[in-house]
Amino acid sequence: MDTSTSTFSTYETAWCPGCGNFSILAGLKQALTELGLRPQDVLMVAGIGQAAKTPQYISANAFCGLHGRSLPPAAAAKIANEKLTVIIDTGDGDSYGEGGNHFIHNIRRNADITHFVHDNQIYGLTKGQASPTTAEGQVTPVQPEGNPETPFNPILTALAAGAGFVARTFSGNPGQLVRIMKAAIQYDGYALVDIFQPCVSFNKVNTFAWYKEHCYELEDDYDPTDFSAALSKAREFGDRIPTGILYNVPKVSFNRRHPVLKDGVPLVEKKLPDHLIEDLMNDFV
Amino acid sequence: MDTSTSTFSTYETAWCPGCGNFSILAGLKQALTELGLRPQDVLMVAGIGQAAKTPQYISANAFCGLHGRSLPPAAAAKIANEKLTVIIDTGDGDSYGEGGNHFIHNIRRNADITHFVHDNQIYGLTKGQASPTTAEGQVTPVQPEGNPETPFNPILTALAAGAGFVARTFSGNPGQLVRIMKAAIQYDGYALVDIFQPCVSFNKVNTFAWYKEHCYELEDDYDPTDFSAALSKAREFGDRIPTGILYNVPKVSFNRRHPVLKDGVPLVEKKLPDHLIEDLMNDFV
Amino acid sequence: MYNLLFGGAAGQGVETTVAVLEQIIKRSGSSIFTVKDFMSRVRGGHNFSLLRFGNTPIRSHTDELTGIIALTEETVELHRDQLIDGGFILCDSQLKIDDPRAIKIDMAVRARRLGNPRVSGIIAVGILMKLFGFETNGAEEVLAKHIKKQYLNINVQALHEGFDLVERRFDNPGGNFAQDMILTGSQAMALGALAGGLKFYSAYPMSPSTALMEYLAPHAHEARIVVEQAEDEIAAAMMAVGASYTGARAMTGTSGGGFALMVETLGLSGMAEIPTVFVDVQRPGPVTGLPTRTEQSDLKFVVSASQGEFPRLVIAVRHHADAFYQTIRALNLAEKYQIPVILLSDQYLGDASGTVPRFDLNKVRPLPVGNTPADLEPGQEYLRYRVTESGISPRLLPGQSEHLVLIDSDEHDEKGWITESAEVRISQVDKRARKLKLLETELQEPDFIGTEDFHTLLLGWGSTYGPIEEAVATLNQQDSGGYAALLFGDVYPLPQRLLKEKASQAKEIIDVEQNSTAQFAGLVREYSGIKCDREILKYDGRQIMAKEIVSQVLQQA
Amino acid sequence: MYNLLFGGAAGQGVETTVAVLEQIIKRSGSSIFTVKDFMSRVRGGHNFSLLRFGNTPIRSHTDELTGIIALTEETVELHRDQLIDGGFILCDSQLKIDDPRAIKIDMAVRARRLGNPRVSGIIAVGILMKLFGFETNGAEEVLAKHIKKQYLNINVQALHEGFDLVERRFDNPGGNFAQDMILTGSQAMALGALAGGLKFYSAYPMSPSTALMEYLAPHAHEARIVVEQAEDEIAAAMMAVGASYTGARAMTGTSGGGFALMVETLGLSGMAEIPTVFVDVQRPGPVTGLPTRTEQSDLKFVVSASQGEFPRLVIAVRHHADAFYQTIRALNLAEKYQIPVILLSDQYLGDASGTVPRFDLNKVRPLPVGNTPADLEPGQEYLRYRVTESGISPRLLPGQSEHLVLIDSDEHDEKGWITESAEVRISQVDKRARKLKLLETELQEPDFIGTEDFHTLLLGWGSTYGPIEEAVATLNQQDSGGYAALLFGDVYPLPQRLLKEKASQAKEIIDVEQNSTAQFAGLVREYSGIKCDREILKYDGRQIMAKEIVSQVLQQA
Ligand SMILES: Cc1ncc(C[n+]2csc(CCOP(=O)(O)OP(=O)(O)O)c2C)c(N)n1
Ligand SMILES: Cc1ncc(C[n+]2csc(CCOP(=O)(O)OP(=O)(O)O)c2C)c(N)n1
Ligand code: SF4
Ligand code: SF4
Ligand SMILES: [Mg+2]
Ligand SMILES: [Mg+2]
Repeated sequence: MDTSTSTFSTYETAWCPGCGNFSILAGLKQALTELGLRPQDVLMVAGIGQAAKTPQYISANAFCGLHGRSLPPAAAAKIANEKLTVIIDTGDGDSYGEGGNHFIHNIRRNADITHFVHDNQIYGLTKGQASPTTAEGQVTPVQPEGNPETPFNPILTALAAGAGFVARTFSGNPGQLVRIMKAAIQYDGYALVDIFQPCVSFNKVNTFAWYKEHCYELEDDYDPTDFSAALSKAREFGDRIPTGILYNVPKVSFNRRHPVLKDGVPLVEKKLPDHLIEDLMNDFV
Repeated sequence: MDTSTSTFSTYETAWCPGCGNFSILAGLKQALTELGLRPQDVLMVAGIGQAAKTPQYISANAFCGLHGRSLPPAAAAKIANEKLTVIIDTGDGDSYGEGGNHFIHNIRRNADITHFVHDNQIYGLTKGQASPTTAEGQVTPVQPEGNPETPFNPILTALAAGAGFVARTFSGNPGQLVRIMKAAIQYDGYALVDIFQPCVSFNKVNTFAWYKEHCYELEDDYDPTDFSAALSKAREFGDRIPTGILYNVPKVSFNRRHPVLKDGVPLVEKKLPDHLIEDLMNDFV
Repeated sequence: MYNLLFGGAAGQGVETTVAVLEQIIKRSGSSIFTVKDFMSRVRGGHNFSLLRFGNTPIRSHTDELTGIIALTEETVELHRDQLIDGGFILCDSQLKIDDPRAIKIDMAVRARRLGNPRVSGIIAVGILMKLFGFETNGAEEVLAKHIKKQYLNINVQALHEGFDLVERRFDNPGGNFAQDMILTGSQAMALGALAGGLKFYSAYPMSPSTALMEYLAPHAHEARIVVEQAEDEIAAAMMAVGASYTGARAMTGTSGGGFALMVETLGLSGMAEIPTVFVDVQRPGPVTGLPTRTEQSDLKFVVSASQGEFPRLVIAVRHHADAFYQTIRALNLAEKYQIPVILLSDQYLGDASGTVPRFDLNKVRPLPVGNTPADLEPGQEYLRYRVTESGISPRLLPGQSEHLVLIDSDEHDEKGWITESAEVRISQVDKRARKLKLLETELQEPDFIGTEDFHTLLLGWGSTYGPIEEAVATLNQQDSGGYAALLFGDVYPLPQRLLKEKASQAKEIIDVEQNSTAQFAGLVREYSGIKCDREILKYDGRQIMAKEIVSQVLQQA
Repeated sequence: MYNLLFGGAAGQGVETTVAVLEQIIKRSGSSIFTVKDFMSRVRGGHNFSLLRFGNTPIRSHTDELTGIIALTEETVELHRDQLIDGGFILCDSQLKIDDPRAIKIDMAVRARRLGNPRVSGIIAVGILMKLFGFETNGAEEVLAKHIKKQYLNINVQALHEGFDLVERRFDNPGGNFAQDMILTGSQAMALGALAGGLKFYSAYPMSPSTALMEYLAPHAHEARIVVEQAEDEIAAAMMAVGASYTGARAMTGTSGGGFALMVETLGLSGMAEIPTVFVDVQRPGPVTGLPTRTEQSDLKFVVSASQGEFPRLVIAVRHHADAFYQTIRALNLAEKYQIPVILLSDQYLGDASGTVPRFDLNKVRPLPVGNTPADLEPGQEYLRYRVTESGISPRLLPGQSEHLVLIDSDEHDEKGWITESAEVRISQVDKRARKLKLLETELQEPDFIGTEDFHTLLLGWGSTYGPIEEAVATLNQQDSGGYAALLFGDVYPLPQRLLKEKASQAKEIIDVEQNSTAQFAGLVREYSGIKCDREILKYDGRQIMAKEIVSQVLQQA
C-alpha cells in the first residue's frame, strides 16, 4: 500500500509518537488513493489543533483556517468549485466546541463535504483541557475536580440536525476506517465521521486499549437507512460503543438543489450574462 | 387576572397589533404572579429581536444583551446569584441561529435557567428573512426562490444535547402556555420551551390559524420521562405537531454539582478566605 | 429646491407613496434625494421620509420643509415648526389638525369610495403633482411599476382624483434628470458588486446592511451568482473567504455588530492573502445602539481590527455613484493585492435614494480572478507565498491545475507550510508589508471642492460628502468665499499629498464627522501630523445637514 | 550574572529540571529569570529554556551563554556559538558532540543504574549546583515540592550523585533573594485577580493565556470562586459580563484570536456599563501566527476594538510585580468607572518566571462591588443610567434590593429603557464620555528610568520594560551617559504629562516595540503630536534583548 499512497505524501509530522492521528492520516491517504483521486482534485480543510495539522501532512490543496471555523469555508469551496473533493480533517474541540454552530447549520446546508473529526475527547494542542466529548468527571489541568459536564453526543446531534450520513470509527481499526472514509467521501452531501483517536499525551482515560475494549462493529444486518435504529445506536455510549455507518440515506445536496448550481457547471466557470448590468440599470430609470 | 399580574406591568410595547408576542408576555406575567415571585426576584435576559424586547415590557430586572448571546450571561447570572429566577425570552433566530453554539452547550452546562423561545419561524425585527425554523421552500425577501434548507428541529436537538426539560407550546393556547411556563421555571436546570408565535407581518405561512390547525396537546397518558417517546414526538412536525411537556426528568443542575456553589450560598455572598493570598504567595517562595 | 416630509406610523404605507412620487418627479426631469428616519419597529411609532427635489444634483437633505404630508397628528405636532413661509400641510380631513396652512382632504373617504382604502396615498400623490405643476402623462407607467396589475386601474383613478382636487401652487422645478436612475446607496453598491464580477455573497441579516442582500438575492439567478444567508456573521465571512480562495470573487456585508464577529476572519484574509471585500454599513453604536439610524463611528475599529499586522484598504463611500464605482474598485484592489478591503457605508447613504446618471461600465473594469499557470515563470516551483519585490505572490486557484494551493493562518513559508523560523517569519511579514507600500502609490486623493483661495478647510469622509458639499457652496455664497473641503474616500492608508498641500494653505482646518470622538481627525494627526483646529461632530443618529455645518463653521469657537 | 540554556525536544522533561534548579538557586539567595522558547507541538522539535541568575534583580534574558545543557545534538549545533569564553556544554556521553568545552557525563546510564531513567535531569541539576558553588542543604526540600513522594529518595540520590561528579568552576553569585517568590507573569496576574476580589473567571483555552486558567482553576475551590471553561470566547466574555452585572467581580482571558471574538462583548461592557476585565496575552499574529511565541501587536486593535464609541482603559503590564498590582488596579478601575478594562500581557512576560518580592496587599485594596441602596440620594427614583456630573451612575445589583436593574445594548434612557430620542442619545453618549475624562485625571504616568540629563529618550510599553531597562543601564555605562526611557503601563488613554516634558528635552526619541508597524509610536503621535525619530522593531516572535537595543541605538540611522 505504501507506494500507491505515496502520491499523497509530504514531510514528517509534528505529532507525538503513538498518536492516533498517524493511523487516520494513513487511512486517509489510502482512501484517496483507492478512490483514484489526484492531489489536485482534493481540497483539505481544517481549523486549528493537532488533528487540524493533517492537511499539512498530505499532498493536496489545503485551507488551514481558524479554530472552529472549518465548515463554512469548506462548504463555500464546494459551492464555488464542485469539481473539488472537499474533506475536513479537524479536532473534536474544533468541530463541536468552538465550531458548534457551524456543525449544526452545515448539516442543514448539506453541501457535499466530508467531515472527519479526530475525536480524542480532549483539547490536544492546548495541552489537555476538557473538550465537549471529554468524559464526565475526567480530571484535567483546568477541571481539577473533574469535568462537570455531560459529554456532547455528536452522533445523536448530527442525526437530530438532519445529517444524511453519520458514522463512527476508530483509528485503531484501519480496515473499517478506510472503508467508512471512502463511503463518506463518495456520499453526495454532508457526511460526518467521528473517529476515535487516542491522544497519548493528554487523555489517559480514553486510551487505545480503552477504545479497543469498548468499540464494536455494527452487526451485518444493521440497516443504516433506519432513522430510529440510528437514534438508538447513537445513544449507546457505555460499556459498548457501536462503530460503523450508523445512518446513510440520500439527501439532495446544496449544489444539486441550488437554482444556479444545479446545472453542474461550477460557479467559478459561470459568467455574468452580457448586458445584465445594463438591464438592471434600466430597472432604476 | 389583570390586577394580579399588574405587578409586572410596564409601558406600551412596540410590537405589531396581532403579534403572538402579546399573549406570551401576558402568559409570562401570569405565570410569574401565580408563582408568587416579586419583580426584584426575577431577571429577564434576552438577545436582540422582536421577542427579545420582552424584558422591556415587564417589570423585572433586565439584561438585554447581544443578538444570539442570551444564554451565557443568563447562566452566569444564575451562577453568580442563585436567588434570582433567571428567565430568557428571545427569538428563534437569536436562540438557534446566531446563538446555536450556546444553545447546545448551555444544555450541557445545565444552569437553572428557563429559556422561552418565541418561535415565529422567521427573523421578525430584520423584516422577514428565513430563520433556522422557517419551512423549507418558504419565500422571503432574501430567499426569493424559497428557503432551501431543512428546518432546524429545536426539540430533537435539545433532547440530543441532553436537556432535562423540553416543551413546546403555542401563544394561542394560554392555558397550556402558562402551565408549561410555570413548570419550566420551577424545573431545577436548563428548561427549553419552544413557543409558536405568529408573526403577522412577515410569516404568512405559519399563521395563527395554521398553528391552531396543526397543534395538538400531548395525550394525558404521555410519559414525559420516556426519552424514546420524546424522541419520536419530537420528530412529529407535519400535519400534526404535538405540544406539551415532551420531556421532563431531573438532572443535577450546575450550581448543585459545582464544588464551590453546592452549599447553596450565592457566589456574590461568598468571601475570599482570610490569609489565602498570603498562603498562595508562600507556595511560590 | 423643494422639500417634502411624509410622516406616519410604521406600516402605514408611506414608502410606496414616496417611491411613486420620486419616479414621477424624476420622469418629468427633476432630481430627487430622499432619506428615511425610521424607528426600530415594524408597526407604529413615528417615522418619516424627506423628499427633496429640484433641478440641480442633490446629495443631502434638509429639515426646512415646503410641505408636510401627515398621516398622523403627531407628524404635524413634531414638524410644523420646520415649515418655510408659504409651506403647507397636506392631511386627511379626519385628522384633528388646527393649522391655517393645512390642506385637508377627505382622502380616506374618497379612497373607500373608489373601492380600496389603501389608495389614499396615491390620492395624495395626485394632489402633490398638481401643487407642484407636474403633468399626469407618464404617471400610469410609474404606477404600473409599483402596483400589482389588478389594483392598477383604481390607483390611476385615485391619482387623477387627487390631481383634480387642488390648484397649482409652486413652479415646477424642471431639470434634465429624466434619464437618470433612482436608487439607494446600497443598491448602487450591490450593482457595483455585480459589475465587479461578484460570484459569491454571504451575509447574516443586520440593519442597515440587509439592503445589499435584498437587492442581490432576487437577482442572483439571472446574474449566475450565489447569495447565501449564513448561520452567523462568522460563517458569512468565512464562507466568503473560502469561496474566494477557490476562485469565486466574494464579498460579505454587515453592520458594526456583525463586523465585530468577522474580525478574526478579516485577519485570515490578510494573513492567508485571500482577496475579500467586507462591507460595513455603519449605524450608531456601541453594540446595538440605534439600529435604524446613522453614524460614522466604526472608522478606527475597522482600520485596526484583528490581532497582529497585515495590509488592508479601507474605502468610505461618499455618494451614490461613488458607491458603485468604489465597490468595483474594492473588488479589484482586493484581487490585485490579495488583501481584505473594507467598504464603509452607513445607514444614511445606504438607504437614501437619489437620482444618479447611468453608470459607465467602461470606467472600472473587473480584473480576472487569480493567476493561471501561464503567469508563472517557466520551470519554477509553484510557491503560493513566493517572496517577491512587490510583495504580491502568484495566486493560483485550487483544482485548476496540477499545482497545489496551500493557505495557512499560522505563519508559513513560501510554499504555505507552517513555520517557526525567525527568518521566514520576517521575510513573510515584510513581503505582506510591501503590498501596502505599493498600494499607497495608487491611493485616490480626496475630492477637493470649494474655492482655490480658501482660508478655511473642511475635512470630511464618506457620506458627509453631500452635506459638506452643500455647506461649502452656501458658505462661499453667504460669507463672500474662502471655503474649501477635502472629501476622503480612501481613508486607510491615508492619502496625504493633497491633504498636506491644502492644509498648509488653510488658516483653519475644521473636521466634520458623524461621531463623537473625531476619529478621522485622529487618523489624520497620526499619519500626517496635521492637527485640526476644530471639530463639528454629530452623534444623535441623525445625519448632519448643510445648514448645521454652516452655522457651526460661522459660530467662532 | 550567569546564563544557562537547557535545550531538547518537547516532552523530554526540560521544564522540571529548570524548575528545580530555579528554586535551588533562589533559596541560596540569588535572583533568577527564566524564559521559554517553545515550538507549537507537544513532542519533538527543538525547545529551550534560558535560565539567568545573579545577585541583582533580573527582568530580561540574553542569548550569551555561560553554559548549554543539551538533551539533543541539535541543541549544541544551534547554540554553541552563543557560548561566552569559559562557557561549557553539559551533555550525556551518548550524544555525539565534538566540542572541547563539552562536559560529557553518562547521566542516562547512571539514572538507569539508580533505578529510574527519568532522574537524569536531576543528576544534571546536581552537576550544575556544584559547578556554580551551590550547597546541597535545602535541595531536598525543593525536590519534595516538585516530585511525588515515592520518587523523592531516588531523586535526592541522583542530585548528590551529580554533585559529586564535577568540580566547582564559577563563583556562586550570592544575593539576598532567598525570601522572594518565583512565579511567572501569568501567575502574578492570576494572583492579582484573586487579591482584587475576582469571583468569576471564564475562558476558552488559548495559548499563551491558558496559564491564567491553569493557575486559577486548581485554586478556585479554596478561593471560593468559579472558574468556567466556556464553549467559545464569545461565551467566555458574555459570561463574565453576565456575572459582573449580577455582582460577581469578573474577568476573562484569552489571546488575540480569542479577543477578536470578544469584540462585540467588549462593546456591551462599555455600553451597558458593566465592569469587566479582558486580558489579552499577546502572541504573534495575524490570526494563528506563531502560537507559542511573543509579540506586542494587538495594541491598536484593543484600543479601538468594537463598533461605536465608549470609554475603556488599556493597561500593558510590564513586569511580574506590575502584573500583580495592575490586575488589582484594573479590576478596581473597571468597577469604579463601570467600563471594560483591557490588560495587555504577552507570551514573554506571561511565561517568564522570575524572582519577585512578596506582594504588598496593602498597596492596592479591592473596591466593593457595585453600590447599595444606601448610596442613593434618599427619595430619588433609582436610575441605572442617571446622568451625573462625573458620568458615573449608581450601580445597584439585581435581586439585592427592591430596585430593578435594567441594562441594555440599545441606546437607553436613564432608567435603562430603549430610546430613539436624539436628546437622550446625546446625553448618554456625553455621560459615558465624561467617565473617560475623569479617568484621565488618574492615569499612571510611565516609569522614567535613566539619567536626568539625557539626550536620547527611548519609549517602550509592556513587557519590553526589562530589556529596555537593561539597555539603558548598559548604554549609560558604555556610552558615557545620556540615555533615558519612558516605560508605559497605561497606554490608553495615553498619559502625556511626563511624555511631553521629557520629549521636549530629548535630542532623539527612539520607539522600541515588539511589532512591525510601531503601533505605540502611532498612538503617541495621534494623542500628543510627538513624532519618534527612529524605531527599533522586532517581530520574529522572539523577545528583543537589551544588547540588540543597545547596538541598534548606537548604530546611527
Ligand atoms: C479563536 C481561537 N481560540 C482558541 C484557540 C486555541 N486552540 C488551538 S487548538 C485548540 C483546541 C484543540 O482541540 P481539538 O480541536 O480537539 O484538536 P486536537 O488538538 O485535540 O487535535 C484550541 C482551543 C485558537 N487557536 N483560536
Ligand atoms: C451580531 C448581530 N447580528 C445581527 C443582528 C441583527 N438582528 C437583530 S434581530 C435579528 C433577528 C431576529 O430574529 P429572531 O431572533 O427570530 O427574533 P424575532 O424578531 O423574530 O422575534 C437580527 C438578525 C444584530 N443585532 N446583531
Ligand atoms: S498531544 Fe495528543 S493529539 Fe496531539 S499529537 Fe500528541 S498524542 Fe496526538
Ligand atoms: S414583525 Fe412579527 S414578530 Fe415582530 S412585532 Fe410584528 S408581528 Fe410580532
Ligand atoms: Mg481533540
Ligand atoms: Mg423570530
